Amino acid sequence: MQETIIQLALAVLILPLVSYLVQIFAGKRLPRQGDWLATGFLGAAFLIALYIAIHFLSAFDQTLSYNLNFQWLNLGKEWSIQLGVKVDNLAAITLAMVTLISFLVHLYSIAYMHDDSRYATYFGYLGLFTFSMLGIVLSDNLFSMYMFWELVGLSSYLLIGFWFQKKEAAAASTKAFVVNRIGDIGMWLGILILWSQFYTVNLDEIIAGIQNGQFTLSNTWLTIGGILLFMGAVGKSAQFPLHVWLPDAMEGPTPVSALIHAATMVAAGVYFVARIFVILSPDALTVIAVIGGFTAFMAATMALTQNDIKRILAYSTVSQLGYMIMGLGVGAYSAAMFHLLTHAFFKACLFLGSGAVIYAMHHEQDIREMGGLRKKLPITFITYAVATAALAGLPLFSGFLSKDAIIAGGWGWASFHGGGWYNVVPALGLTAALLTAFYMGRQVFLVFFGEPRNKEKYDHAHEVPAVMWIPLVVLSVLSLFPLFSLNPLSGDAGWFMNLIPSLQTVVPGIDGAGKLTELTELTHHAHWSTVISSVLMALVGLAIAFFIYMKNAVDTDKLAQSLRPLYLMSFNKWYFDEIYEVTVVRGNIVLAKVSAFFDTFVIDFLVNTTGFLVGFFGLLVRKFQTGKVQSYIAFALIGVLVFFVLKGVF
Amino acid sequence: MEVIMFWILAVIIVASAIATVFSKNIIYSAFSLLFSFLGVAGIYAMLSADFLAVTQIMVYVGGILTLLLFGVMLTNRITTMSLKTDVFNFIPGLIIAAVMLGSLLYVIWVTGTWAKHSPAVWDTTVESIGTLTITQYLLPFEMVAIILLVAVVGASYIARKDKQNIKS
Amino acid sequence: MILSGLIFIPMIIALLMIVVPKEKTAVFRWGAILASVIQLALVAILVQNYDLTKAGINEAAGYQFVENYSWIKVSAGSYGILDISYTLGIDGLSLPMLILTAFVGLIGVISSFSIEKYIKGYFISYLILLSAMTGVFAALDFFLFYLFWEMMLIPMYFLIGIWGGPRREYAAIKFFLYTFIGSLLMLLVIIGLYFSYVTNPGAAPEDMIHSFNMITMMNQGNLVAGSLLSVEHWRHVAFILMFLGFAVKIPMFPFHTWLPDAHVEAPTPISVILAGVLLKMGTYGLVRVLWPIFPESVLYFAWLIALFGVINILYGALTAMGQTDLKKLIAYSSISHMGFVLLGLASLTTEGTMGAMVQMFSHGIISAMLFLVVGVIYDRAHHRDIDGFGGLAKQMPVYAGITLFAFFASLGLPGLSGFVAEALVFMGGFSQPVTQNLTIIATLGMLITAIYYLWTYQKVFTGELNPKYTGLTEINSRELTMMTALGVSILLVGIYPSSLTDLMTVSVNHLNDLVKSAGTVMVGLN
Amino acid sequence: MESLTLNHFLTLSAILFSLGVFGVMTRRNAVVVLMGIELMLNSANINLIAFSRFNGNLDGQMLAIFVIVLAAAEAAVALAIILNMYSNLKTVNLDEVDQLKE
Repeated sequence: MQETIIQLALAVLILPLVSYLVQIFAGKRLPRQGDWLATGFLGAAFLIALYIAIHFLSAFDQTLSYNLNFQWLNLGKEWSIQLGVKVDNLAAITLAMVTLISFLVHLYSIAYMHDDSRYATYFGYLGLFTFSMLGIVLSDNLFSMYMFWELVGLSSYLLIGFWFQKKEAAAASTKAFVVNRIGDIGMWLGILILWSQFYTVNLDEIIAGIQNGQFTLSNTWLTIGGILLFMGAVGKSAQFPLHVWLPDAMEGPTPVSALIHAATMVAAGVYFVARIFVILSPDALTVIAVIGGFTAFMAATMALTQNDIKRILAYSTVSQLGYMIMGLGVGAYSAAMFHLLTHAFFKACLFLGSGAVIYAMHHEQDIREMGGLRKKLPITFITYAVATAALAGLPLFSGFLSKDAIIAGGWGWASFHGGGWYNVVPALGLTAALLTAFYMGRQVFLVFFGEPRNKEKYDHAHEVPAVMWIPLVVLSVLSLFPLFSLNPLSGDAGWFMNLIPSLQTVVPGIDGAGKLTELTELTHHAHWSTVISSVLMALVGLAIAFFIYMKNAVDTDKLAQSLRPLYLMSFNKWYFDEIYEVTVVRGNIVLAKVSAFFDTFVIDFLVNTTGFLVGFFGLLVRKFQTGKVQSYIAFALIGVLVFFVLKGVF
Repeated sequence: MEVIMFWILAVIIVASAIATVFSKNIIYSAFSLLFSFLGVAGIYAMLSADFLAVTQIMVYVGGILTLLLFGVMLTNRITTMSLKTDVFNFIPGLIIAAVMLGSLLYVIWVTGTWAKHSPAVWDTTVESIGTLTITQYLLPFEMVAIILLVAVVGASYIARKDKQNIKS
Repeated sequence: MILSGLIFIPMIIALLMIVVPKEKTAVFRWGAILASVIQLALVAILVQNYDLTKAGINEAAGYQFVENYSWIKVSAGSYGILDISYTLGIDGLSLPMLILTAFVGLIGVISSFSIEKYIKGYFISYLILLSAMTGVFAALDFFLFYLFWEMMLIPMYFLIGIWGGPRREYAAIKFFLYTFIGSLLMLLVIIGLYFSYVTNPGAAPEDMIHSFNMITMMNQGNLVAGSLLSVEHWRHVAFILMFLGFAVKIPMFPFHTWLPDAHVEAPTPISVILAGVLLKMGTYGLVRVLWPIFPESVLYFAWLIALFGVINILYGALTAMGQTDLKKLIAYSSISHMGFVLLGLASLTTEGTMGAMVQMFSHGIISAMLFLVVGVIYDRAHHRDIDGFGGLAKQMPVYAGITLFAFFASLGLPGLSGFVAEALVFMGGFSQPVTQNLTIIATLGMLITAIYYLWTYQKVFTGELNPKYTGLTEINSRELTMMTALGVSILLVGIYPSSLTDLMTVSVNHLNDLVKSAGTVMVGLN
Repeated sequence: MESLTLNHFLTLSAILFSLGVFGVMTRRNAVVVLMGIELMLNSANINLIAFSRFNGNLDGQMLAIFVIVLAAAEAAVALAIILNMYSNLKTVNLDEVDQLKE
């Protein structure tokens, strides 16, 4: 069975790559530019992945995992670089999730991208992206994970900059890659720390090594290593302070946003942290929790005032990723993974839904220009509403189950550490839940309810074709609670939480099992209060949105005016772009200019001065060359005499 | 006798050399040089180098000096231009020559014992030189012969009147 | 005889070309192709028959395809016997360089088809250059090594000085003088080594055979007692001098300014050769000669070498970012990338050294590709100002894709050869306490490199198409062939690095062991 | 009066040489410069022959012969050069001739 599963997993991995190669080299010559081929490949990949997932689900064994290793590079030493794949429960489920969403996005793109001049290339890039993402999911080692990690960066670069004629798109793609690379450098350094200790990149071996106390450096180094590795996730999952690229990435085609910037690529960071979860020291976890909680809150505040339908979703994504990261930081491992899965479905649904709205409105993205669309786009509206409910964390939807578990885990973690300022983290999460409900409510009310604000565009709007709404329906169905847990108020009993249990740390000096038990106990304890408070928050948020945007109880302009500093802060995204522009970007340019200047006017000046001095000396010496025979004789004789004298002296 | 002979010759040589160097008239220089050469030939004879003494007279006096005189005649238009020529760079020349002399004399006197052998006395050296020329010194001899040939050809080539110059 | 053939076939063909009248341009072009193809075929034979288990480095028996003829052997009285031999041989360090030379050489010839001026002289110079480069990589006798080293300078001087851009004379002279001073420093040390090492230590001074053989010098038992280089601090001095000699070629900060000028002025194929092969000679010299001969100095100066490596990486990258000329930018990126070689070699670990070797090869093919890329646009637009383009991806999509590939290869994208090299260098550097902190700083280079390449791409290829360039033609099939060949090799090394590293593994390990063991033994020497 | 030693000859030769040097250095006319050179050659020959005698073999004399021969050749070539110079530059004054410059 092992071999079959591994081979199937490899097939899932390779199919998108084949799709990429075919599309890039032959796509234009195929009928319909090969969209059916790419979609078919992904459909096949999804079916295989589904088979693998069913295999794991039917086995229902928490420890079931299949491995395949091969030697990639042998330098004739006792160690070698071994790459390989590992399929376990988490990988199998993620595999199915990624291929499903990728397949749906392919399907959706057939209509959405239909008029694009680089239609074939687009599908190729989607294939490359899916390949890289699956590579991360399947890797059993840090090295190939890093390789695919960067490839994901490349494919997102290509896809964000797909409409390269737009200056903003090109700039956004560069920004995305560069910001990601900052994180990648941290991750790479983290890998180097582990490598220099264990001379292996295999995760299981590293974990075993740390468990056996073979990590010879102090635990501080383990913390540093953990934080460095986490930096990779900060970049890819758009956490504070490297979140700035994600909203800009919305310049890419909308289906791409759904695939990359909502469901999969950004989840890679979370997935990666989950993979290294057990070697993270408590201090590293605290850092992770704080960054996650802060990001969840910060991004939610940014989303409040945006007017671009996709940007709201983008900030919402950052916020939700913050939840997941926070969940991992507080030790709610399975809750975080659960949220990764549920979020992928409902956020993909939201993005594709927004794409449908944009498509129907002829590329209008400003929500102030919309309104009343529920009549024109009924299917889109229903699916969008379902996904919004899931995102806002209303009971009966999937998002509630996972978000609730994370916040409960946060309270449990805080009381495990003795309360105090630790409570801030789950409190931030809870506040973010309120804000989430508000901004999603605002968006839905402005887009789908009320009177159309732009009559002309409204009149031309019509329901999207089937290839576009089918994915929406599928994804919205996947946002309903029964698929994950029969108890609509708790995911604890659901299959996911049982199949992927929380893990205990292997960091030396900590009683992993004891800590886990205590955390679980405390989390369980916090469960009901969390359920009540978070439902309350969601309802309050929606209610405020309802009163402001449906009943017009408050004049929004006046409200913005009275809270101007706060409004501006939110609207300008906390001025992060400006701050980075002034410090990092300008600093970089200045540094570059300075070194270019230094090179030309200092180093090369010295070089040329040396040359000039030699030439000048030559000019001086040339004076001796009078052309007169007798002076030459004189010089020769003087030379002889000097020799004489020297010989006499010494 | 020998010593007196040496002094006489030395005085002749040095005096005529001084005359050669300092004389303003080229013709005087040339004739002083003649005496200088003859004196040197005398010194050769004293050093029992009879063959060389004869060669000195024949080559220098008969050949080189004549050549020099030709040079003087050919390069100075007697009718238009005085044969007088003056001295320049007097002070530097004097300094260099004086320092040179000083160093040479210093080296000679400091070293003292140059001689490895009591003065050899040969009746005649012609035979031995002849033998050496075609045995031990054959190769240099041949080379000198070639150099002479080259010099003859080269000199006549250099000194020939350029046709274009004549035209213009 | 294969190595001799490899070296002299281009030269023989060049000599034959002299008698061909200069109007027959096809003869020169296809003759050069012929020479290059023969070279490549001979290299293929070498690879085919290469024994992977032999190390070489300091063991004469470990070298393969050895040719050894006594060339000049003169007794110099009390100075012993002067022994110069014609010794060729290869090991794991030189084989990849020969592959690189033959491969990039062929690419250069194909690229040279666009040369229109004095075709006869151009190809003759080019082939002589090819011979000299091959000779450097195959020579085992220091005299011969130096001979080829200098022989390379002259055709290069003419190739830049005659076929170059507007400031070609300045660039050519700068290149010549710079590298010439470098080689003089090297010559100085070679002579010192010659006097200090003999093949029969212990013999009477007049019977001592002073050999120029490198392998003799790698064996510290061959030191003449009391000679200059048996004194430790003189050995350090000699090491520094020779290092500087090679550093000019690498080029190492602050001796790098000849490179941008030379690159900017040189015609495209010569840039390709310059970046692809010539720069590797500096670092090849380090591993071939300096590391095995002065192991203790290497250990002593390791941190300094690593420091300069890191300065190269960061300074080169930052300066590249500040450029507006596309070719200059790539020249500075070369400086940056050669820094990785220094860092890797300074780490003295298997990973680091292997990374450096892979980087040498990989930078050879990547920079060749980058310069070809620049050549393509320069041929069409006749300028290289980064800010003067815009939106070219629309006009030339295939070219844009190839450029992006080359850029990503150069910024170290996994799956391409640059990544393998950088990763290994970082792994090696990080695992050594001496170079650890420097390696951490060096990782910033990865970021800066990404920034300048992507900015450049953004400025040149994205946005609205500059209306000036609506008439540009897409990359032609000749250019595409070269790019494809290079691209495939970049991918091959990137995905399956063993194809390259297996050739070197034994030698690299042996080199490291030698430096470490000999170096620690030698430290006690006074 | 003491007998003649080698030093006598060497001193004579040194004086002659210095005079030759002086002549070469200071005279303006090329022909006279040539005469100075001849003086120097003669002084060298005196040395050679004197050494030859006080060394007891004929090597010095042989060398002197070659010097004389070469001096003849030299004089011939030098005069040819002077003639050429005269015909091209219309002067034999060396201070007016600086064609060697560059």
